[in-house]
Amino acid sequence: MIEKVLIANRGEIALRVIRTCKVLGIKTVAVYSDEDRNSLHVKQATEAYHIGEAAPAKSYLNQEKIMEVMLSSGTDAVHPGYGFLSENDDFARLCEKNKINFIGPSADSMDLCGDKMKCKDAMLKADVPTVPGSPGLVKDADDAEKIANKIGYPVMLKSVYGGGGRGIRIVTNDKELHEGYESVTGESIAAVGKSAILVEKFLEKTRHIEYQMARDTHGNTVHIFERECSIQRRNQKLIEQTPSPAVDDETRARIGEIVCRAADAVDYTNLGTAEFLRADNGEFYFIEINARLQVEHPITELVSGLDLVKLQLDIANGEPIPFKQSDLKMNGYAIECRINAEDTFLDFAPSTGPVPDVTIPAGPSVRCDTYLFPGCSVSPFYDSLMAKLCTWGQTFEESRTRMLSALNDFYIQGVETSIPLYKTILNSDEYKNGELSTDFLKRHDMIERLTKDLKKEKEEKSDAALAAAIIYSEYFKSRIQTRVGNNSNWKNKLG
Amino acid sequence: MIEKVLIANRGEIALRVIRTCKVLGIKTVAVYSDEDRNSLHVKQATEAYHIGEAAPAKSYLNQEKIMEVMLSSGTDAVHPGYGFLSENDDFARLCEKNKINFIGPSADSMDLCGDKMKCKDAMLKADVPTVPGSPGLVKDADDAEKIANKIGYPVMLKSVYGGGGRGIRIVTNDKELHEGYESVTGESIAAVGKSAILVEKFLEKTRHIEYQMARDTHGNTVHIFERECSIQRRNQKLIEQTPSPAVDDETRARIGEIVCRAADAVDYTNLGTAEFLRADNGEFYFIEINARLQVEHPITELVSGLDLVKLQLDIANGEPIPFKQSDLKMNGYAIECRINAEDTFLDFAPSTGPVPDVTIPAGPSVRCDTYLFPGCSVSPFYDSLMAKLCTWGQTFEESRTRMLSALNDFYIQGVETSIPLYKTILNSDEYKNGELSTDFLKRHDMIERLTKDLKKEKEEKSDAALAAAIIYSEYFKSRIQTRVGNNSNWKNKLG
Amino acid sequence: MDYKIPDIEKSFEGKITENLGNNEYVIKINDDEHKLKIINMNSKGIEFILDQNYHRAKYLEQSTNEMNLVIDNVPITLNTNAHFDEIVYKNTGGGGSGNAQLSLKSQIPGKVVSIAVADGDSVKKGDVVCTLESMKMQVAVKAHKDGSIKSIKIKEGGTVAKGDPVADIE
Amino acid sequence: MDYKIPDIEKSFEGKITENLGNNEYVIKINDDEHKLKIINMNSKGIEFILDQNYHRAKYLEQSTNEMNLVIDNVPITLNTNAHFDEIVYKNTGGGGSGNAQLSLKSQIPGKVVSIAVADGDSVKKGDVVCTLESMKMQVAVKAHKDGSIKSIKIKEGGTVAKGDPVADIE
Repeated sequence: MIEKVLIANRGEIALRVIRTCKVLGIKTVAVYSDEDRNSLHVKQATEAYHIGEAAPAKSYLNQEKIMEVMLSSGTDAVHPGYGFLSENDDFARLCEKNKINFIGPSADSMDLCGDKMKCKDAMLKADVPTVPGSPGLVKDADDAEKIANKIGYPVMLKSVYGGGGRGIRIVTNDKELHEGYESVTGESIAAVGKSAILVEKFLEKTRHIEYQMARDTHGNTVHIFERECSIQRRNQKLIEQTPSPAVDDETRARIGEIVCRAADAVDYTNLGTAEFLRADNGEFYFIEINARLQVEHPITELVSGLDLVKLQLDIANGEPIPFKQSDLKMNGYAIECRINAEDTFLDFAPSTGPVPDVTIPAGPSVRCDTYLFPGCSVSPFYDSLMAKLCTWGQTFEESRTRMLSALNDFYIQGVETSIPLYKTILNSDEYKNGELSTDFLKRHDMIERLTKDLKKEKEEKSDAALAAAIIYSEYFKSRIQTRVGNNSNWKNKLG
Repeated sequence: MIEKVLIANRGEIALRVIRTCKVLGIKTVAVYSDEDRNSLHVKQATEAYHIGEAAPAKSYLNQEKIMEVMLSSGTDAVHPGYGFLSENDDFARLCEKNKINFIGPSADSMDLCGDKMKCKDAMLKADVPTVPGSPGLVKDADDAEKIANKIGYPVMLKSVYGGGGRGIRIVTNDKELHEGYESVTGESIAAVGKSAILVEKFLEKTRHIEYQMARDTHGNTVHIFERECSIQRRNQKLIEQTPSPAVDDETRARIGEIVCRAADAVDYTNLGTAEFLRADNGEFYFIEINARLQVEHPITELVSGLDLVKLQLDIANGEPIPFKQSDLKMNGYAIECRINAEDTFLDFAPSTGPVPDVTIPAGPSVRCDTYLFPGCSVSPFYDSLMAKLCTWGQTFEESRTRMLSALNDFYIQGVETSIPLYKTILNSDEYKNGELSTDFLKRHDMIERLTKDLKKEKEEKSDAALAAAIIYSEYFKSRIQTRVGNNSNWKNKLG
Repeated sequence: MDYKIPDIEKSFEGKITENLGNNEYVIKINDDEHKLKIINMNSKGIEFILDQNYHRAKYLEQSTNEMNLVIDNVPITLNTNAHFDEIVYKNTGGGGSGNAQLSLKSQIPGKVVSIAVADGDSVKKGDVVCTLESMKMQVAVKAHKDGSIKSIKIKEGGTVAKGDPVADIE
Repeated sequence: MDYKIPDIEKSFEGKITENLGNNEYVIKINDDEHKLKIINMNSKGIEFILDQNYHRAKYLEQSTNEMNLVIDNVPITLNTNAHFDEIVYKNTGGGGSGNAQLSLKSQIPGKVVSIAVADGDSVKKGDVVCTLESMKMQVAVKAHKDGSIKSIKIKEGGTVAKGDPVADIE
């Protein structure tokens, strides 16, 4: 039985894990970098150990140092959170070697999930649909053409050495394919000195839909419904919701079965997420397994009633999953907004610095996982996720209006946030009607709409702002005449 | 359709109503006394009007003033909350006269619920079991003896002019009855100059179990499960939970049907609560209908997924209840702790004053309805309920451990609170095992156990307290030697 | 006093016209009178009821001709007094020749990953001048106008704060 | 230093035995040594890690022989033999019989938060003359003797160094 867990992470996810451990009476060990000395996870854990400098490589990615803390503190398990070491099979292997219970899949399974080619292979064997394309690298342009004609245009030519949109060309016929092949090859060789090309069907207006799944060491597998995460910027999720408006009961069950097969195919243990692209025609294509607890897990908790961190601990303890697929009932609707420190108008550039004041929304069916507190700061060394604001509702409309109300209540001083953008999105008819796609922001001109909304908001507040400004000026005038400068005295003077 | 609601209340319940209205896009009007100028409900409502002095009679009970605000502000409905005017049929009638939609039952139904004798009559006709006893006043001691023998000893002799334990005698045989009759009559005459005596069966080790019910203007009635509120002090509820450990599915449905009959019997509309005593032998006896939203409604919301304030608004709008009895499923377990400003060791005497600092618990499945904020104060003019801390769990144990964790996180500076007592109760085996009764505190020596727990807690913290004290002393010493006076510099000097 | 809210291109005239006592005032904004009641106030902010509506304002940095405040969580900048021309002028260029600011300033804090230009290079508006790393992301800082690089103010591996000059472009 | 926690009828002896630098100390409580690391501190409270366990203490009212604090939300009263206030008081010229000194001098550096007296006010020994802020803590400077304020040497918002005169008292 796990009695003491080290959390090899920081921020809201460290706090999330600590919270469940507290409720279960399990001791927690926090680790922290120089930058995080004053962070909440240090304060809420049972014990806290300093592990190095701010840069992740010197602290949260420092496997040896973290292992040292685990061994010296008598820790029997490690929760990796997400990011950092969470999908590092070397670390999982190091834990296995040192008899530390790694709360996640085995190193081998993690390795398999992380290798896209091997994973795709395993999925094909397990009859899990993946995006149609070349089974591996194509030999030459003619080979590519053959495949393109088999799967149908448009197709994507992808250099395996590309990334972030580089080394990718979308082509719609044989002629374009041959031209594109040349240029992708050229780009790739220019950039990294070699070329290796894949062909994949190009899907338009896709939705990102993923399934939470769990598999225990006894081979029991369940899925815990889908999450739709189509609202993204630069391939990063912004808003997630469950259920997906594009998934009905039949689809949920049908894809859910595929998810369980996928988990079995890689001998997965613990909680993971199977990600799919859903084409506009309703087809689902497996993309990858995220071999960890996902950022957006709270919305699954809200509709399932499960504590997913507790489920992770149970599975890590070797217990069978304490329910069957048929026991799970989806209850209501949940939405998550990732509250990022970023400037929407500067192409989502990070915004960092001290946060002197913060108001965290609360209330019935509102959940906010965050590391923020008044006087904290947002570090440039780590990612921009400051808070995960989640709301639940008996209907989608209820969860949506609750989210809007909570977003209005959320105040973070000192950094730019994605909150205004989310208000614009949640108020849009397209969002209300569930017309989601991964290019939602661009497709529906959300940034332009945001600009208008902000202007309108300012207009609405202008009288109040002016009133505040007038009083401020008077205050300063009166202060000069006032001897004792405290608030009530001033008011008496002004009154 | 209701578009603007005045909330004729203050504190957490005013905030609760405002929150739902916000989510639904309904405008809210707050009223406030001198004492509440700085209170949160003033800040969160769409509009706020000052209605008078701190004393309730001069403000929150001032029907004329509140009506004046409603008429001048264009309010179309009033939510009375609980307490104050919520069960005042004169006020309900005044609203009816002025065509203000009173969110609650009709004045006539409220009147009937409030008159214990008439209500009991109506219940007997509707075959709702009430505590066995005389149908009305007894003529004399012999009449009382006849009834006592019919319903069986022990019985209670109750002066209708008594209250709070006065004018009550428990007797176990005919001889005691005759003696008791004399003394109760004497006491009553001595106190109020007249005597009128009822006989009622005396029930030992009773539980207080109540049912949330709702009835619309079309005559549809549902119950929304029970709440057990047995943990009380001086007949006031401290901790509530749902489901009750003493209610199984069969009982829930059986008593639920009785509850619907009771609501029909008094032509009830809107939300109300039917209160029962449950005898140790499992029998349920109706006591009364609380004709308002109850303090403890959040735990019903947590297990039903309903927004009860929204349901109140729907019913007030004349809409039929949007679900059937069979649609309601009880999901999980919920507990509420009423966080009162009171000194457990001074017989729960109120504790008031400024609250310079407060930390409100939050997190998955934790809900805290409160008017507290750092810098607020607890007024001696109003009741001692500062916050309602609720937790939900898939199992009772999960809700209980979450509550303990949340209680540990709750910090309120400046006033005494019931938090430590709740920790002792929730940690007790009796509570864990569901051995509840209205005399729980006394029966299980909870105050004595609390004393021990507090001592233990102090012992555990003594090293840390001492360390803090030592540093504090050093801080003062070093100050004298240090020239530049900011914190980090000091630390460097001390370092 | 005259005010302007730049983003909404609107001018306001506002003043206290009457002191009703008990922290209540009548203020006039353009042609409309409003009743204002102060609930709390200190140098950092004010809570007040304006025509029965509660508002909370936080005062952020102030200068002689600009006020920054957050009202009901909405940040608002007010230009005050008769210095509008100067402000507009500063915001679009600063010193010198009307339409172009000399210094390219970083809008974000970060570590300098790479510098894409050298002294004397000619650049066009939108060309990448350097790349910063912040929160694991690489962000390009782009030239704000056509011109040639006169002086580079940063070096690779160094850090810049928000608002720091990156290079002068002439 | 000796301490007693009344409710648990236990005596403690505690002191700092070693300064490890970097805000880390070794303290000894009765016979046990503990490692202590300060995370944050000001006059209202301290956050620290004691033997790898985080604690947060808030300092409430203090008197010469009693400290009230809330540690991890648990209120604790400590009886002490420490006379910090007296130490400060002594160093400002109070305590002894040396009433001859004209100037009340500040024994600590700080920023003047408020001045409680005006020229000509009569004060008694121990009356608050001004409040200084130092290390985020507010500390009262008290009159070292009975008399009347002859001249105030400081102004609100200003700073004083150690040994600076605060006021002359005659």
